[in-house]
Amino acid sequence: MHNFILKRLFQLIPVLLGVSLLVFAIMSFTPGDPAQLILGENAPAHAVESLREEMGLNDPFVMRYARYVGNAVTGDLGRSYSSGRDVFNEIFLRFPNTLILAALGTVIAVLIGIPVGILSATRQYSFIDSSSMLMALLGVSMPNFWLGLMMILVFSVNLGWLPSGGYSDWSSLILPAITLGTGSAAIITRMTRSSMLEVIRQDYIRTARAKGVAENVVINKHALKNALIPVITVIGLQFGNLIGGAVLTETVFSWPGVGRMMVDAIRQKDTPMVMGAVMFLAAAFTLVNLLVDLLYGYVDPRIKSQYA
Amino acid sequence: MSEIMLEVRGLKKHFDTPKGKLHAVDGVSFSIEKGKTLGIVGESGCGKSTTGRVILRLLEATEGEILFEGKNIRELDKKQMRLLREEMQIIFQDPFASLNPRMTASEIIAEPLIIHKLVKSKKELTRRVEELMDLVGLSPRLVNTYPHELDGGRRQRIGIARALALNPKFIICDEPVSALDVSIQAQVLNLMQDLQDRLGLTYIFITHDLSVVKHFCDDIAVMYLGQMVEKASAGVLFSNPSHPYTRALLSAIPTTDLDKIMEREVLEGEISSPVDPAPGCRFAGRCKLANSSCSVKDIPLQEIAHHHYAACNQLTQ
Amino acid sequence: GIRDTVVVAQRSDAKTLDPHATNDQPSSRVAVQIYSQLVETDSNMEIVPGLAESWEQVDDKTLKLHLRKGVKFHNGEELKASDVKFTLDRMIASPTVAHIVGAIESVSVIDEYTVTVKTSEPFGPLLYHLSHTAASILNEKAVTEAGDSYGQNPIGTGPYEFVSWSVGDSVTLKAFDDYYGGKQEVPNAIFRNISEGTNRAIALETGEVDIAYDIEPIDKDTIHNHKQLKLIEGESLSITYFGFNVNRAPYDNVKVRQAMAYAMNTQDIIDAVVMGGGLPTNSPISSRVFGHNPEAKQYEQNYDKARQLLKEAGYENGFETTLWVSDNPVRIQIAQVIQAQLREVGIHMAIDVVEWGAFLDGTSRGDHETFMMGWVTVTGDADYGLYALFNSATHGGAGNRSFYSNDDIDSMLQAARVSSDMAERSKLYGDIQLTLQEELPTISIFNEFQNAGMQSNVKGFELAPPGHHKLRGVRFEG
Amino acid sequence: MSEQNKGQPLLSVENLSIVYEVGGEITRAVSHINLTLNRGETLGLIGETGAGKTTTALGVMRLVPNPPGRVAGGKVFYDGCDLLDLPEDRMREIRGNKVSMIFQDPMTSLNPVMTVGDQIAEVVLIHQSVDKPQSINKAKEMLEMVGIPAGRYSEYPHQFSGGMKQRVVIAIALACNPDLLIADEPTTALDVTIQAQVLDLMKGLKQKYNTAMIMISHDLGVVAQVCDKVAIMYAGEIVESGPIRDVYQNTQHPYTKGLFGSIPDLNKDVERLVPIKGLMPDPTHLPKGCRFHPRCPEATALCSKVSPKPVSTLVGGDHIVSCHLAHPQLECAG
Amino acid sequence: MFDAYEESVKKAPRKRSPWLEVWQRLRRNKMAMLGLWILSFVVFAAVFAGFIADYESVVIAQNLADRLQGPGAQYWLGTDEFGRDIFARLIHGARVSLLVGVLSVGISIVIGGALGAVAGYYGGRLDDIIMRVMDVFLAVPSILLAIAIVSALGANLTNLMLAIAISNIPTFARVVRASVLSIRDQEFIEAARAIGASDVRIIFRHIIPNSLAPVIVQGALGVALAILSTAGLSFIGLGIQPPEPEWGSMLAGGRQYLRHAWHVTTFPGLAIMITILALNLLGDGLRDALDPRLKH
Ligand SMILES: Nc1ncnc2c1ncn2[C@@H]1O[C@H](COP(=O)(O)OP(=O)(O)OP(=O)(O)O)[C@@H](O)[C@H]1O
Ligand SMILES: Nc1ncnc2c1ncn2[C@@H]1O[C@H](COP(=O)(O)OP(=O)(O)OP(=O)(O)O)[C@@H](O)[C@H]1O
Ligand SMILES: [Mg+2]
Ligand SMILES: [Mg+2]
Repeated sequence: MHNFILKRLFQLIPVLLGVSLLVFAIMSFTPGDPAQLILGENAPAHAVESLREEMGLNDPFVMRYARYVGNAVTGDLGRSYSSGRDVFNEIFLRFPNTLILAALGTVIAVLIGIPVGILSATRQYSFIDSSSMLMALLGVSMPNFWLGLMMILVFSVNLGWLPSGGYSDWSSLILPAITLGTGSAAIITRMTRSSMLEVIRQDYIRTARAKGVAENVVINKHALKNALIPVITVIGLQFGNLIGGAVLTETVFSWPGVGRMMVDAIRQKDTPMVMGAVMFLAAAFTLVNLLVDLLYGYVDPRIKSQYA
Repeated sequence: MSEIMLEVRGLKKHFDTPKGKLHAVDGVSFSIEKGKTLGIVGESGCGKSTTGRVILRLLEATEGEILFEGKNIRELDKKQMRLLREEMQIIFQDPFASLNPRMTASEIIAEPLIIHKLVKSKKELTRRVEELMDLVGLSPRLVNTYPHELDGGRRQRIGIARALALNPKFIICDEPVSALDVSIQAQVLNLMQDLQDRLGLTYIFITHDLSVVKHFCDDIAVMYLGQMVEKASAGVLFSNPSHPYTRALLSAIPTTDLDKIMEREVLEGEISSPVDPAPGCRFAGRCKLANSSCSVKDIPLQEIAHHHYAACNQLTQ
Repeated sequence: GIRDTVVVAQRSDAKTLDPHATNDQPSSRVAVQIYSQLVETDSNMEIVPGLAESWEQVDDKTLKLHLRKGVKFHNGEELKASDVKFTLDRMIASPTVAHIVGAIESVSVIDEYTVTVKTSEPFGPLLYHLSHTAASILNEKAVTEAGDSYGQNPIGTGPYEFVSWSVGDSVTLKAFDDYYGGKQEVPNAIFRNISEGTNRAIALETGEVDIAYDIEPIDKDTIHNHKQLKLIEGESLSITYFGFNVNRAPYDNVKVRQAMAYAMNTQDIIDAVVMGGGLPTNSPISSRVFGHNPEAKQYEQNYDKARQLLKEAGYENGFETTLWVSDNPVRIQIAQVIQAQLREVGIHMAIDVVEWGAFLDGTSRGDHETFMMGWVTVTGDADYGLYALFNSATHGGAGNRSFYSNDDIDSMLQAARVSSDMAERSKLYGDIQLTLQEELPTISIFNEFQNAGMQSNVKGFELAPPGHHKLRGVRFEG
Repeated sequence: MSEQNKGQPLLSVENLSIVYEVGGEITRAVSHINLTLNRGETLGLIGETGAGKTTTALGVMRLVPNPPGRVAGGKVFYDGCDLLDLPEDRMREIRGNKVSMIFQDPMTSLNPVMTVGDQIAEVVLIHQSVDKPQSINKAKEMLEMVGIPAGRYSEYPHQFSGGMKQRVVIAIALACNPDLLIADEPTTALDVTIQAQVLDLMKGLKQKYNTAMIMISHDLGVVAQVCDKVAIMYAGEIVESGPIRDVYQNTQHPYTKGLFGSIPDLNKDVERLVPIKGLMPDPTHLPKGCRFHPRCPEATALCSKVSPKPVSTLVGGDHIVSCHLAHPQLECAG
Repeated sequence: MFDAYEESVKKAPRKRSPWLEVWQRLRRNKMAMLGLWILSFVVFAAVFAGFIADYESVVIAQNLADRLQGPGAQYWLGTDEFGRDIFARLIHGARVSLLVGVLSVGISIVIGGALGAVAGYYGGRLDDIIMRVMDVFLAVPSILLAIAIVSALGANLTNLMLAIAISNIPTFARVVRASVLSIRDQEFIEAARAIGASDVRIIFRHIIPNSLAPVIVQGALGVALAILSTAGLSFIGLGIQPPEPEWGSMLAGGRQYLRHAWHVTTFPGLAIMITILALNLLGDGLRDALDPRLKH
């Protein structure tokens, strides 16, 4: 088990290196001069040039990349070009916000998706089934930011129940988390349903019924655990997507996470910031997937035995 | 005419698995005469299919020689091997899995002809496919059907026609009937018998069904955990099984003869793992006759009577 | 009861509160509450005293400033001439903002409360430059102590002192007890980051914020008509303009440029895109900027004239061209209206939305045919608005992205820059604008208004033309 | 209840019909079948793929998946009361307790995420008034009984071989000492040597507890090993049934004869097998008259029109055949 | 010499392609057909958009006097901020949106599919390398890729498509690889090798046709996601070149009018939702229709 975790963590290294190289190259070779962007369009050329020199932007690519990696290994992710802040600290401050949002979004998605999925599967072809499937489809089809704006209109403007944005207390989490979670809830619902339908057909479910096990126990004990295995993958992937895809939601709700910051940084060509954010996201994504794999082992003993 | 069609010497196939080296085939030797049928029987996982695949070089052997009409096919290169495929063919166990679901019956049968450029025109191709379908008893009406529209028996006939398309001399039949219902099974077995008579084919017939093997084969080889434990003609093997495993196997066959039922020797225990097996007789753990001498080193096949070979210490001492 | 906190929403979080480390608007809008400058501009863009009670021009290269006495920094230190020298020296050394005080050669401390600023050559707009938020006065001790983290621990002499920063979300300030202008009535101020315009309006309506900067044009009416809200609007120092690459045909022909100006209807643009939030303009600088010439030529839409000019230029059947616009939604909308207007005279203009970084890069290289941009004369002096944009020495990235060259203009710009005679300068700039409006290296589309929405109980808030509005004097009433 | 019903058979299936409806097409999986079984007796139910064997068993257990399946008629008397009429919770008390079933495929019949021991203990806990530790003890006992060391209680199914899984399934079925055990092809997936072990085990248990058993198979040999009576199914109908000796040695129905002709006999050497020609009919479009007539070498015109009634053969009262050839009088009339 | 066995089959199966059967099964699925109907309608509108409303005079011509008109008799779905008919723009926008969706997914299927097929078929080191590279691309936020491409190459239809396509490549590589892996070890592949088929033949004749089903399903969903992505990219300012009408940019561009002229975002939003709904319904239907277990 420990070996497995270590092995997986070890595999993170080439991926992170690959990601860093790719992102660094993107940031270096796409047009736009960070110095110019920092100084703004009103700045004189010599100011831009001296800033470039000071930022080391005139060095060759390989040298800059090597310098970056060299520093990064020692934990120094550099300073933001535009705000001069320590990148590690800045992301460390903001990343939890994104994580909280993604986690709560996932929790909401799971709390809605799994029960509704089970209900649909056990009442296949019923009214409940078709209406929840339709809702799920709508959930997937809805552009995220649109939903967010609509919810702000309803819950903040018209009803005045919840804040329209920012991060003050728990109540400001609700709307963005729901917005973020809706698409995932829909996907999890659909996955749970189809996985459950699959499992319900299995022989061991019939065996359980033949043993005289009550129907709700059959569903919640025998079927659910088996049905959860593919659902867990989806939850993991969704969580990953939510972390990476919170940009729009964060913008709509003025949420101080890394998503929006990253987009701004990309446009500012704030390479250290972008690198830092992407590395954090990539690592989080990979770790979540590792977690999912471990969870698998917990749910499915067949898989656990392979982790030895 | 006792010409040898195929001879296999010391054939080994080991797989690397996370748990260790899996000895799927572990030093098997035998030979088949032209026009004859060799049956290979044994329990699930004993390496029957792997033997067949290695002989056809669908898998590369780890060790050993495969002499097809005298030449070692393991030394052939890719191109020569492709040519040789016209001579040796295989029929698979699962008539559904072995046919491409997206190709029609005629496309499947025509494929080998196209690959080996055995026909010159489209017309000739059509004719040849029809011939083959007729040969295996498929109505020409079925040319455009897809495998899933057909029953197992017909699907297996397509598989047979595909194998026959290249006019092979030698066919490995890997459990060709075990997926079929009894009544269909008999139909297909009869067909294969007829084809052998008409075309002079040589078969290796792999199965775990002993009654089928007795009915169908001239010689029978019994495998256990990658090794051959006994080999004899069908008659001899069934009338005088020698290896303790063979004896147990034969007695375990459920018979419809109501009066014969009670005289059985049931084996205790189950097959052990083929992963990194210890030297010695692989059957020793389940064998009533076994003693410490059985687990010292691998026991080779020895001739215990004319053309009757067995690999057992207790028989030869 | 009475609110003890004023919450302000703007479109972005501050980056750093070290005024020498950045020059972006969101940061300056917070920094301006924390710091004071040597001189300030009032709402008419007149220079008024700040930390310097008075000043005198010693010679045409030397300015002497007398500091207010007893001014306290937020850390308790008293403002000294050494702080001023330290600040200006630090500013000159900062690549980010050095250009604002580029003219300064040296700063010397005369006594504890007197400094002199020497420029390398005569520099007329110096006072305006010193009123810039980037020229805020810092405390030497605080800066040295904080080191790299000064940007997150700013110390100024302004009406509000820094309390805390929730990165990406808000900056919290509190009224400074010892502010030289007297303690503020509202004890706390929070600057919140709400990037979507719609959401800023919503936050006003829901009462989550008291003041919201930059209300979207479409929301102006709602706020205006809302019982609890009010909207103030005023001219800014910013001009949105349509530029040509005058090196490229057909834009090397002034008739084509004039034809295009005649094809445009700027009032329509103002009405449609910013809902009246701007004024047609006859100059590349705002009427609030020192040196603006009201006499310069104002183009009115006249398709016939436009077609005529095109014909004279040999483009009777129009032509195809491409406009570069950055991904700013308002500019894209303006571009679309212009696109439709130009189509009337046979000019088929494609709009290339170019990502900002690439836009700056490409336009400084001259890859573009036409482009749209804005210019804010932050100092309020025409030098800042005209010199970089039209001087042949500043082609490309340095500001002159239309690659316009005119020796007369060059020499007039230089003369106006080095003169300290305001009347003379004004005259020179007036002439420059007359020429520019004839030559049209750029078509000034309009002078943007800036606005802010607020709760109607907010009193004492005024818009500062450079955009860095001050909360000083703001209070709640009723 | 069992006291007063001594004279009755333990299980009596009367006129049972089951259909599946998929996509508007109706499969008559089981049509009007009758079966009786006494305590301690073993019935072999033989038929080829799709004959309706599993469906019959599910019908008795009241586990026909619905939709698409549905019991279209008939009664299933167990110990004198009709199972098809019981409320669901009463039925649940019977399932796994009085009547147990072993499903076709041991590889998939066990829940992969529960330990084998828990799966046995669960059925004990449901049906017997015991606490958790007692049920665990009982489960361990059952494991030992089917020849698996009790120490493997907490292992998962994937850690077991096919034969061991099958034994676990048997242990589950027998944990509550059922009166009736339905075993659906319990050995088909196993190798001959393992099959022999499992059959021996079942035979031993049956003798020890006097359990009645229905053994479903398509293997005539396997049935011969353990059964007292057999019923041959073809396309949803029972074509021949009776004591095993009567059916095996005095075969009457052409289909049964065909089955015997299709399997190579170890004791006889035949040059060619004599297979039944043709295929199983399409279950959604069964032929009229006798369902076997298109494949029957002895079919007459009558066979394609009228479906035969089951009748006793001349040999013995329990040997019943559904074939016009066994009704010479009707042939004349037709 | 076929024997009596053959006579027992009465019906002779006609020549039917398996795709035809998929279609027949699909036709029985009401929801899938509803999806298909909606899609056909959208495609129809897109194809004949030019006949319904003229591009030059209606779709892009501005009419500032009529800006932000609500829905009514003259403008069925109202007008946008430039007084352009939203209905006409939606219909023309369908072209762009569908094109972006279909082409970007097409590109990612071809590239991702090829990579996935090679990785799955050959396995080993090649598989490792390809999939690690895919992991890298998967870990890089798609927004970054999109911004990079757009800033390097400019914001237009082609580049938008390219951006979406590139970020989808890993997904399709994974889907195809998984599918190839499940097919690679099937007996019919071995059978093909036994009759001497080359790798190329095996890949193109046997593996690809059989691994198409999950790709088609993923493709239908991919088109839906691509349309959503364009909306997302428009939201952060990376839409397509104006005045080209495109649903995503119409939706994102109109968001500031949400409270004053609801129709400006609502109709593009509905168009996107309905189309995506239809694609999802169709995708679900296809998944069922293509499921081999339902073959019989
Ligand atoms: N590709 C492979 N990789 C690893 N192990 C394999 C592979 N193919 C076969 N084996 C193992 O080799 C052994 C022999 O397998 P093989 O398929 O030859 O058995 P068999 O006698 O044909 O069994 P069956 O009757 O079940 O078909 C088994 O233990 C099997 O698990
Ligand atoms: N769930 C189901 N839905 C639809 N049809 C079914 C279902 N289960 C069985 N059938 C059909 O009912 C008929 C009888 O099936 P059943 O499973 O009882 O046969 P069987 O005799 O047990 O066959 P086997 O030997 O293959 O187990 C078959 O035609 C089958 O296709
Ligand atoms: Mg095999
Ligand atoms: Mg069955």
